[in-house]
Parts: sequence; C-alpha cells; structure tokens
Amino acid sequence: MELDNIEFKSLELKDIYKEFPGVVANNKISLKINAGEIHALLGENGAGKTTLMNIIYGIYQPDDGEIFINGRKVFIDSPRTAMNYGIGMVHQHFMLVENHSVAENVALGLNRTKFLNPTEDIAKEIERYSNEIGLHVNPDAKIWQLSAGEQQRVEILKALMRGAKLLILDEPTSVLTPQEATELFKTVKKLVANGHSVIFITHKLEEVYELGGIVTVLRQGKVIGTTTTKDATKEELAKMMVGREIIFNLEKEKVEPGEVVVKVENIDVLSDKGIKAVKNLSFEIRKGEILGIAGVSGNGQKELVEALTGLRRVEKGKVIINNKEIQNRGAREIGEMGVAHIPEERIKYGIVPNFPVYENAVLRDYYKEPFSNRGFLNYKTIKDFTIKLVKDFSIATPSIETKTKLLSGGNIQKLILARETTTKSNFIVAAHPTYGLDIAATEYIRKLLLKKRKEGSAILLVSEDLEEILQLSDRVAVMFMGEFMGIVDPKKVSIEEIGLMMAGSLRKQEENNAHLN
Amino acid sequence: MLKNKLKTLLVALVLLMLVFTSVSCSPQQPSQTTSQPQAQEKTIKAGFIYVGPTGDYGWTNAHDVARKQLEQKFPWLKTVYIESVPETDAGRYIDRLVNEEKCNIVFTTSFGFMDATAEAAKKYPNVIFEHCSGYKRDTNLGTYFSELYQAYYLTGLMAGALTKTNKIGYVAAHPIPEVIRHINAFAIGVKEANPKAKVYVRWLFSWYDPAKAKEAAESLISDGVDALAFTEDSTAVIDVGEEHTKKGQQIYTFSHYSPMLQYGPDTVVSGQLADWEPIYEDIIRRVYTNTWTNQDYWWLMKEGACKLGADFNTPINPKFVDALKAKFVNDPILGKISIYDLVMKREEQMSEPTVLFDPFTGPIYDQKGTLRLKPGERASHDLLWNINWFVDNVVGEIPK
Amino acid sequence: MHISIEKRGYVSKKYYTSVYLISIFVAVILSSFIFLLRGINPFYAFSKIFQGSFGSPFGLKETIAKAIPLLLITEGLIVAFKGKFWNIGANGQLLVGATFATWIALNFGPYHSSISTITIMFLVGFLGGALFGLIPALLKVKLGINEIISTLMLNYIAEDFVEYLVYGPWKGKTQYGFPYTDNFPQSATLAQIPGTRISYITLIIALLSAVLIYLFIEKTKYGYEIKVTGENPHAARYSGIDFVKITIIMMLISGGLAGIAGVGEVAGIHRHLTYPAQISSGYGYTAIIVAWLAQLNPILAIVSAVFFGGILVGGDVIQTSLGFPFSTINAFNGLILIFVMVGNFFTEYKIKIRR
Amino acid sequence: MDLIISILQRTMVAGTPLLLGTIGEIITERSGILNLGIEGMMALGAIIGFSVTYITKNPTLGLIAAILSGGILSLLHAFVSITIRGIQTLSGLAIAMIGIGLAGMLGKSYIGAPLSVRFSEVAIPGLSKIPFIGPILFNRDPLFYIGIILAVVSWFILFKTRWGIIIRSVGENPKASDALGINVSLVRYLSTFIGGCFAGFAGAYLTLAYMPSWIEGMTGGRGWIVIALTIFAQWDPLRAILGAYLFGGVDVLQYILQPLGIPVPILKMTPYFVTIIVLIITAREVMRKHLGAPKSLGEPFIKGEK
Repeated sequence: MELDNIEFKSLELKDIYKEFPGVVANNKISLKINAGEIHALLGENGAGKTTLMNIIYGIYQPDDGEIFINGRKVFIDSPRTAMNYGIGMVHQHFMLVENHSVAENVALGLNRTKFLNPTEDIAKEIERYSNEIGLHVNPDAKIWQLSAGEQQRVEILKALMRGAKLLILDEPTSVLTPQEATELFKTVKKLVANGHSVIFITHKLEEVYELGGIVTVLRQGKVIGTTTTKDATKEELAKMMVGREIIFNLEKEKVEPGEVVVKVENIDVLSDKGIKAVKNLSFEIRKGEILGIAGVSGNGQKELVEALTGLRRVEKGKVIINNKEIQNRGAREIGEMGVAHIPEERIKYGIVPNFPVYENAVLRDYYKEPFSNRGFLNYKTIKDFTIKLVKDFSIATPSIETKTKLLSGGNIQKLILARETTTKSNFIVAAHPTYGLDIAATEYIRKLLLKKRKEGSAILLVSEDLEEILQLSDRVAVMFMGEFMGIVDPKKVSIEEIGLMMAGSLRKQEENNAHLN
Repeated sequence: MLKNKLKTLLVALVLLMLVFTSVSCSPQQPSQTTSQPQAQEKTIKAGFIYVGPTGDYGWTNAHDVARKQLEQKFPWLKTVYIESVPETDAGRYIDRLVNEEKCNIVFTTSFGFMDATAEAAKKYPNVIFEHCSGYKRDTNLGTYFSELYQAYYLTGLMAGALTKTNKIGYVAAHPIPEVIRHINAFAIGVKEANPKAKVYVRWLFSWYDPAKAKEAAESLISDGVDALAFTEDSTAVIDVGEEHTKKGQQIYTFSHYSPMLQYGPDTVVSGQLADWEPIYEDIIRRVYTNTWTNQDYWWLMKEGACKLGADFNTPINPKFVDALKAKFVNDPILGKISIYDLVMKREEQMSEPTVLFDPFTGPIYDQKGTLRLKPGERASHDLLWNINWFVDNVVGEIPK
Repeated sequence: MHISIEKRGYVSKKYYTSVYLISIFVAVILSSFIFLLRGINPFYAFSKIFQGSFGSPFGLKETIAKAIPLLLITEGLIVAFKGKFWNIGANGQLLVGATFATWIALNFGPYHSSISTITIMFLVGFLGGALFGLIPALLKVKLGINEIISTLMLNYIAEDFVEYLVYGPWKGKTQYGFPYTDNFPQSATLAQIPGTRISYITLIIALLSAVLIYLFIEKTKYGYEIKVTGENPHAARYSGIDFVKITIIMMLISGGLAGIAGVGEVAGIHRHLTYPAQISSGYGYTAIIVAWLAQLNPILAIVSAVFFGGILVGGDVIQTSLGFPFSTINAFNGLILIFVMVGNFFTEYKIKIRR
Repeated sequence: MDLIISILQRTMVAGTPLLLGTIGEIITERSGILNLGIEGMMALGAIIGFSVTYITKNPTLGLIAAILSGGILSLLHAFVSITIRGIQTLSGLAIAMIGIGLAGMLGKSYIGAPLSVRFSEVAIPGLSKIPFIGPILFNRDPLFYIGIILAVVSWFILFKTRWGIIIRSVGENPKASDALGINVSLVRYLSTFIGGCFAGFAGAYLTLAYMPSWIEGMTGGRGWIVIALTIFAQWDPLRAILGAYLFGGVDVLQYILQPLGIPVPILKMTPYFVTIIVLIITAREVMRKHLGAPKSLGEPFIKGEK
C-alpha cells in the first residue's frame, strides 16, 4: 500500500464533535481542504486546533461527524490509515525516538523498510530528499544531537517518505528562531509548488500573512469562519480569533525601579547532559522591575531558572538575592529567602495532581507555622488558608477537597500563583506563566504580575511568547546558547532585531542601562 | 462513605477479636476428653506429621511406605498424614490431628518438631506421642530412630576397595550429628579396606535439593573422586554417577535410604536402606495392647531397621561382586579375607542379637590426631548422638 | 463497533468501594477454577478453608497469630509504597531484625529482667530491620540503583547470613548440633495469650503501629513529604523536599517495622533463631499484597492482614483435607493482587462502546 | 587443567538457564514492559516440561509445552500492564506467585519421580576434539547451543532488522511509534509473550537437561537473578551471554571453593552479592554514558492521552 499512486484531491470534515472529560474540544466542525493549497488554521491555545488535527490523523476518533477524502466517506481509525490516505502530520512536540538515529526514526513503521539492514536504503533516500527539497539532515546522527530546526526536518521527511500529500504542521514555528521559521516557510512553499497540500496550525497572525492562502479561524472548539488573507485584515482575523478586540494593551504603570534585589555574577550551569547550558551569565533585577528573557527554548532558560530557584547546581559564579549569596543553597532555603517560583509545565512541577486543592495550596509552605506545628500539620489552618486563596484569586473549583488534577489549566496556574505570591517573596521567577491558558486566565495572570511589580517585586519572566515579553517587561534579555545576546528596551527594539538576536546573529549592547549604574 | 465502611470494618474486627479472646480463655476444650480407647471393637487412629513430601526419594517416603504397609497389615488401624510441614507450624498441625482427626497416637518425624511435640504431649495427656530423632521424653511421649551407620560402614568398605584414585566423595545434607556419624562410619569402612583413601565432604545445607546435590557431586568428580556416597533425599548423585559411567568414566555410588539400583544400574554398588516398618509395628502393637511405654527406640541392623542393599533384594550389585571378591585385606582376627566376604561377615556380626561388631570401636582418631576412642572401646550412644568431629581420613570441615 | 478506554473524572466513594469489593469477589470465584482443575467442588473447598481459618476458634487463633507479622510488615510497606519506594525486601529486613534481637536475647537476656530484655530486643530488632532497609535506600539515592533489584538481592543475602549463623558461629550448644541457636532465656521470651500462639505484646504493637502509621502518613509533615515524593517527585524537588532524607526516613520505618515482626517471631513463637525459611514463610512478599489489598490505607490494613492470615491458615486445610501442596496459596495471592489492579483500572477508567 | 575444564563445563550448564531467561527479559524490557515474573514463568515451564516429557517420553514435546506455558502466563502480565495499565512491578510479582503456586500444585505428584528421557550431550564432530575448548563448548546438550544461537539471533533482530527498530522504538517512545501507525499494544503483547516463552524455555532446561527431576522451588531464585542480569547486560543479548556465564560460574564455584573452608551460606550469597556490586560499579558508567533502561520501561502507554 505505498501511496505515491493515490491522488489527493480533497479532505472534507463534516460536523466533527469531540469531547474530553469536562470540555468540548471540537463542536461540530466542518472544513474543506483542497489539493495544492495552504490552509492556515488560526486559533488561540485551547481553540481545538490540535484535537481536530489529531482526529484527521487518526490519533483520536471523533465522537460524532464524518470525514470525506476525495469525496468518499472514510474512517480514519489510526495514523496508519491516515498515512494510507496520504495524510502526514508534524506534531508540535516532536514524535521522535531520541536515542535512535535519523534513519532509524524514518525507517520506523515505513512499509518499504527492508527487514535486514533496514536503515541502509533509507539513509540514501534521506540524502536524496536533502538535495531535492533542501531538507538537510545527517541520516546517521542521533536525534538528541540535533537542533530543533533539524528535528523538525526529520519529522517532515518522515511524513514525505510515507507519501504524504497533505501535510499537517502543528504550530511548527513555536520552537524555531525567526530565521529558522523563514527557512520553514520556504520549504512549505516549495512543497505546495510540488503539488502537496499543507494545513498550517498557528496562533500567530503574522505567519498566516507570510504564507498567504486560505485561513480558517477556530475559537472554543467551533469554526468562526473561513476566508483568505486577501479578503481579511489582520484586525478582522484577530477579532475572529479572540472574539473581541485585542486588549493586550495592558495598563502598565510607570514604576521607578528601586534598589537591586537580584544580582547574578558570571554563573555557569550545566544541563542534564553535562553540557554547559548557561555560560558566564551576569545581570541584575531591581525592585519593581520585570526582566523578560526571550529566546527559543533550549537555549539555557530552563537551566537558568532552575539555578536561580535552587533546583540545579551553579558551577561557577554568584547569585545574590537581597544581599545574600544563595547559589547552591537548595530550593527550600532559597524560597525562604524571598524567591517565589512559578514553574514551567505546571502540572509536572507545580502541583501534585492527585492531592486535594488544599494540600497543594501549601506545597511550598506546609512545614512552616502556622501550617505545621511540632511536626504535625494543622489541617484546619491549611483549609482556612486555602478557602481564602480560592476566594481572593477567584479559583474555580467545586470545593477545596477536589483533586487538583480535575481543575482547568488556568485555575491550576492561579492556584500556583496564589500560593507563590502570597508569601513574603520579593523576587518572582515566572517560567512560561501563561502557556496554554485561555485568554481570560492569561490576562488575569499578566495583570497579577504587573500588580506584584507595582508592589515592589523584582520579576524574572521567561516566555516564548514575544508579545507577552515585550508588553510586560521593563527590559528584555535575549538568550542564545546560554548567553545573553543583549539586554534591550522593549519600547525601542524592533521585532527583526530580536529575531536576529534569538538566532544568535546579532549582539546588542544595553542602551538604556544608565540608570542601573 | 469510605470512612463509614472503615468504621464498620473496624467494629467487625473488634468483635472478631472479642470472640476469639473469649474462646481462648475458655479453659476446657471439649475435644480433649473424647478419645479414650475402648477395650472392645477397638480401633487405633495414628497421625503422621512429615517434614518433607511423601514423594521425595528418601526420608519421608520411607516413613510413608511403612505407614501404608501397616495400615494394610492391621485392620484395626487407621492412619492420616500431613506432609511438608514447616517446623513453625508443627504445633498447629498436631492440634488439628488431635482435635479434628481424633488420633490416638501422633508420630512427628523431624527433629525440628521436638518442642512442639513435647508441648502437645503436656497439653493432651490422653494421646500418645512419638517423636522421631529427638531426645525429649514424657509419660506419653516416646522417641524412636532407625539408625543406618552400620550399613554406611559396610558401603565404606566397598568404596575403599573399589576406588582407583583413592579419593572418595560424600555429598552431605546438613552438618548435624546424624550426618556426621554417617560420614564417620563410612570413612571408618573406607579406612579398613584402603588406608590410603580419603573421604572428601561437600555440604548442601538442604535435605532435598537435586540440583545442588548434582553440582556438589560434579564438583567432587572434577576433583578426582571416583566413588560417591551421600545423604540427600533424591537420586541426583546416582544420576551423576550413571552419566559419567556411561561416558566411560566409572563412578561407584551407593543408594541412600531407598533402593536406587534401577536409576543407576552401572554405577550403584550397594547402599544403606532404612526400614521403618519394624519400629512402627512394635509401637502401634504396644499401643493396641496397652503395653506402650515411653521407651527410646534406637534400632539398627539386628532389629531389621537398617539394611544393606542396592535394592531390597540385591545387597550388592552383581556387576561389582567380582571386583570386591578380588580385593583382599588382612584382618587381625579374620585373617586375609576378600572385601566381599568381609562385608558379608560384618553384616552377619552386626545382625546378631548381641552385636558382635561395631564400626565405632577404638582406636579412633579425629582429624587433628586426637585419640577419641581408646583401643577396644566402643562408642556410647551419647557419643554417637552428639558427635561433632570427623575421623582422621575425612577431608573437609564441619561448619563452626 | 468501537471500544475505547477513557479516563474517569470524579469517582464517588460508593462506586470506588463497590468496584474494590467486587474485584476481590471475582478473584475468589476465579481461584475456584484451581479446585475444579483437580475435580474438587469449590464450594466444599471454600467452606473447608473458611472452617479452618475463621470458622473455628482454633483456626481463628492461628489466623490472628499469622496476621500479626503480616500487619507489622504491611504498615512498614505502606510507608515505603506511599513514597513509591518498591521495598520488596521486607523478608530480609525481618530476618535481620530477628537476628539482632537474638543476639540480645542470648547475650543480655540471661542477666537481666524480662522487661529490660524484651524492650531492648524490640528496639534493637527495629534498628536491625531499619539498618538493613537503609542499604537499598542509600544505593538508590546515592547511585541511582533500582531498589527492586537491590531489595530482592538483599533478601537472599539475609537468608544466607542467618543460615550461616545458625549452622556456624551461633549454633546452639544445647541443640545437639541442630541448626538452632540456644533457646532464649525465659526473660527473652514473650508471654502468650493462654491456649494460643499469640503474644500480647506483639499484638498490641502491631495494632498500635497501624494507628501510628495512619497518624504519621495523614497528619505529620514527614507523612506529607512522603506522599508528595511518591505522587510527584518533580513537585517534591520543586517544593524543596529533601529526597535523600525522606527516602532514608521512609526506609528506616519500613525496615524497622519488618524487624519488629522478626522479633515477634523469634521471641514469641520459636524462642531461638533457626533457619530462615522457618522464621518467615515469605511474610515479606505476602505483605505486599496485604498492603495493596488495603489500598495502602494503614487502618484497612488490619482487616486485610487478618484476611491474609486466614488464607495462610486456610493453606493447612488445602493440604490436609484437599491434598494440595501449600504453595498453591501463592497462586491465590497472585490472583487477588491481579484483581485488585483490575479493580483500580475500573476506578480510573471507563470503557466506552460505540457503534 | 582437568579441574578448570570441569569447572568451565559446569559453568556452561549453570549459565544456560540464566542466559535463556535474560534474553527473554531483554526483549520484553526493550519494548517497555518490565516483567518481574520470570521466577514464576520458569517454575511453570520447568514442571510443564517435566510432566509432558514424563507422560509422552518425548523431551521435544515437553520443551515446546514448557515454552508455551511460559508464554501464556506472561500474557496475563501483558494484559494487566498493557490493557489494564496496572503497576508493572506488582503485576510481575503476582505472575511470579501464580507461576510458583501453579507449578507447586501441578508438580505435587511428580516429586521424586525420575525422568527416563532428556536432552543429553551432543558432541559436535570435529569441534569437540579441540583441546580445552572442545569439551567445554562443543560437547554440550542441544539446548545449550540453541541458547547461544538464540542470543545472537535476538541481538541481530533487535539491532539489525526492521522488527528491532519497531521493538526498541516502542520501548523508547511509544507515542512516536503510535503516531507512525505502529500498534504499540500489539508489539508489547508480542514482546512480553516472547519473553515469557524464553522464561518457560529456561525452566524446561532445568528439568529436561540440567537435573531431570522436579522439586518445588527448583528455580532457586534464578528468575530474580535474570532481572539483575538484564540490567547488567544493558539490554544487549550479546552482553547477556557474558553475564549469564559469569553468574553461572559463581554458582559452580560454591562447591569448588567449599574445601577451602569458606562457609557454604557465605558462598551461596555470592551471586546476589555480586549482583549488587556489579550494579554499584556500573551505576557510574550508566550515568556517565547515558546508557540505561529503555526510556518508557515500566510506564503504561495510553493511546491518545496528552
């Protein structure tokens, strides 16, 4: 069943409905994609884009609705079936076997892979593709040795070599530098010129216009409309996407930075693999100031955050907070010295999913008075405290006894923020605080960060959302390969400059650092 | 709701405990008073507690064979048995046999059951207990044992005569006096037939483990041994001997406890066989006739409890008879005599009611050269019971 | 038709309890096939087993006697399992506890009162089990060695070590060369409830341990830390919980309680140290199932331990009345464990069938 | 010299059941399933192999039955770990208990019964005449040769074929494999089944070649050693050959070293002790080289879960 002989003409979805416990991810979605077109699927996180694509690709089965390919009704019960219909998908989080080579990854599950020496022919084929479409990658390299851009190429290769005519790209630029993204757009256009069709999932308006073509906007699991980049303005699309005018012009009061709260001097930090992930880094954050860290993930942000919060060893250098050296002191001690930590991957790090809300509300302070007394936990105080938090931060939960995993992402994040910011901390490390949250929760959290800034906290904000960084930060540091390419004023810097810095091709001196010295 | 469930369960538990405490405090258990044997139409019920499985090829099997024979012989006898009983649980099983099976006499067939049996004897004064291989006796508790060392001495004679390498192996179960006594008797026989030969010992720390016995036997053979005796309740050693013999390397082996000739027709020379029937018969008959006393049975060849044989009807495998007839020794009393004749003579002497010969007769030296038995002195029962040293031609150590 | 498995959201306690009880019931039903396999009527078999374990005062007493060590070990295992430390080594920890106590009994007991001897024996037994439990804990936190393997291996090492002692240096002078230490002096033995093999003290300690472990897990700071570590190690790190310290605490308690069970066995039942299979007939393994059957609830564990005590005693009946070997019990235990897991599945997931 | 040859001969015999079990566990674990139940599957294989051979007088038939019995029991583990998403550690222990229990029950009537037929040594013409090596390696029972061949074949399949890529990928990243249309559950079921078959084979080796009789507990903890050996071999069947015969040698040395006055129980604990020492020594290497267990080992794969 090799697919080069199947011609892809169209894919049509009719009234696709999919429900997960507590949420309707796709609510009667209808959509048509024709051969040879780039179809952008625009929507915020949580709009149901990825679920819809997983249904097309056979990972999920819809609860209701029909799919037609070339006008014929089909049941896509597995990715294999999808592939047989000429559908390929590149997931946002790459589906690669890290310990295997590029060729092994491509060979996996490929019908024409030979039984013996399976990677031999595959490697040759990969090289051929490299030359034809410009998807350069070394077939013998192990995946973990490759950059994000290269890994994405492997994913595209995998789809193409399975005869994909319709390629689904799920938020493909989220892990790329602007320059890598530009490369990707070129590749996409080349593919379309070769007769492939592409579904491009994104929440970035700019990308929709850069690619051109048809765009369907999803919101809260429903199709809001389908149009083309020629027929709609950015503002119109944006309105369709969020359901109201973008109000991201947050009221950001002017706060005069106070004394230095955080001082980082020449620190080195190693990654899990033992490679230097943060190199000789120095910076300061003052009272009432937000320092944004921009950059493609994997450039040392995670290690930096962990080093500042005591989860990772600082190999060299000093971290001084509130005039005390805190490097290598351990998470608890650092927390006690006034450092709050909003961790990335909130469910993995920030809570214990099976605990009731009240037990998570004291995850960082359970051992202190009044929650703990001579080794015993005072559950009455803890519950009272939780009730207050739930009220103050309007956390939506059936009760404080509910298992935390049953709360929505936004409410979990609110719980973490509530917990972290009610303590007497004056330095907040916030890693990707709004990632994957709905618009209301995002707004709430951003406002809260600004409020804490006004109250005099120093804040380190790490985010991949450039918009968020530029709006909230007083200064923006761009991180690349463990170093700052520069610290800039968000009001004075252009997106292009930041892009170049993220890609490591521009170093920029801090221009407005006079007040710091 | 789970909490409620929990409470219910807790209440149930507490009730349970109350019931059990009240029961345990009730002084008299009704079952104790019942089993008074009546004079007329009298039947006897005997319970056996075995330490191993009845299907082993040694100890427990031998007891069970006797049990079955007696049940056939005496129409008034009923028996019941429990096999593979851990020492910890012996007391519990005795209780079961007395209370629920209503046994008149209970046999416990492992040393480890001693304390449990003694306790039970106090608890059930109207039941008779017999403990095999122990030393505690009571008004209603006797002890019995079928002792094999005389046969071991005879097989030792043959092993000493047959070995070419002057190295003889002994695969031994546990380092306890019974086994040490057997090794010594065997070694005394070896020395008499062949003063140059030594007996090499390997311990298994297990009564029944064919795989270990096999490894131990193999390791002895690779050490140059060409004759093997053993204390372990399987045919593993015979098996190893047969394997090597078939491949052209003659190994001489000796049956232990049960006839094993059929498993090694080319390797089994002779062996020591236990027959428990005479002892059990005597005990049960005495119980039946109300002449039972708490005596200590220590039965050997003259009582027919210990026999020599590769099989019950084949004292010596005919294959090796010629070789044994061809080897001579000089005995101070019997003069020049072939090993075959010596074996026969000694068996006869030991079977006499007065026991004309005992292997443990001085002079006997231990490994360190200390004189343990003065010339002409016979070992006492106590010495044999507690023996914890090897005679001088044994190579190996008793774990200390 | 399409069958899919989906996660359940909220689960009511009532549903949870009934699924749990049903799965135990199904396990019992299924195990009756083992009897059918040998042509024995399962109803007859079960009535015999029940009769032998719970249905007679004699059986009940034995059931409780077996439940005591099981309960003690289980309480320890619950602590370790709550922290997701797979302590398979309770059997070894029990033996080491028994060994330590034996040393006190033989060397200290003859010259001291019962109260001080027994007290020290329990303390030292706890210490022995705890130290032996500490080994896999340290191997894990310092070298990343999987505790399943290390605890398994340590079980065998402990068994062989006890064997070495009773056949070698500790072999009793008064035991006619048999592999037992000398009998404990009177001061080092535990008094039994008359007519039973249950010692007062061990029974009380076992029941007390259930309550204490419940309080420890549910009400204390360390209990909280253990739960966080077990449920989400990342969150534990984030919250600043000292993984090394908490793992050590966990295993000291877990091993220590197994050690106490060992003291109860040698001082209460055997009154000398003997070879390992006699001291513990696999209590350490059975207790794993006891813990899971109780869903790691320290109080429910009492019921679960009595239940399994009954199964062990019922094993006698399987042997005497039905002619099965004792090891058949293992198959029952395994089946029950499997079905507890099947039950857990139905509380976490639901099966959807669509056409 | 003869002594050394003899020791090595015994080593080959003692190591073979360990090797067979380890190959199976490697295949199972490579697919991401941790099966601790080897001891039970071995015990079942041992008694099934024994009883079928006893009844039919045909050891080959016994061997096949043993292999299947191990495989079938492992399917229960597969069901619990894959379909039911249970905790694999517990399920494995349950399998061990069920296997031991069933074997004890089925074997009751065979205790002490000797087997008249079995696999005995086959000298390979020519090769068996090579001094030293010949008697050690080329005069063994057929199952020994099969074991070595299976180790090499398993290595080849795992690392040089398409199936190998699939099995290893499923163990490393089941989600990625699923996205490529691999049936993760099926691959895991099959790998677990094959692992069970190997364990059954290892059990049959004990009763059909090693020591042709049956006793309870005759697997003697070998199933647990296999679990440790799998780690020692770093999930590589070729390294498993080395490990299995090394541990087999330790077993044999018990009786060779006994005359030196080392207490037997101390010798008996050496394999377990060595296992821990080996784990300690390799721990650093594993951390340094980022070797290690298949990434998703022991974790249930839940299709379509985020």
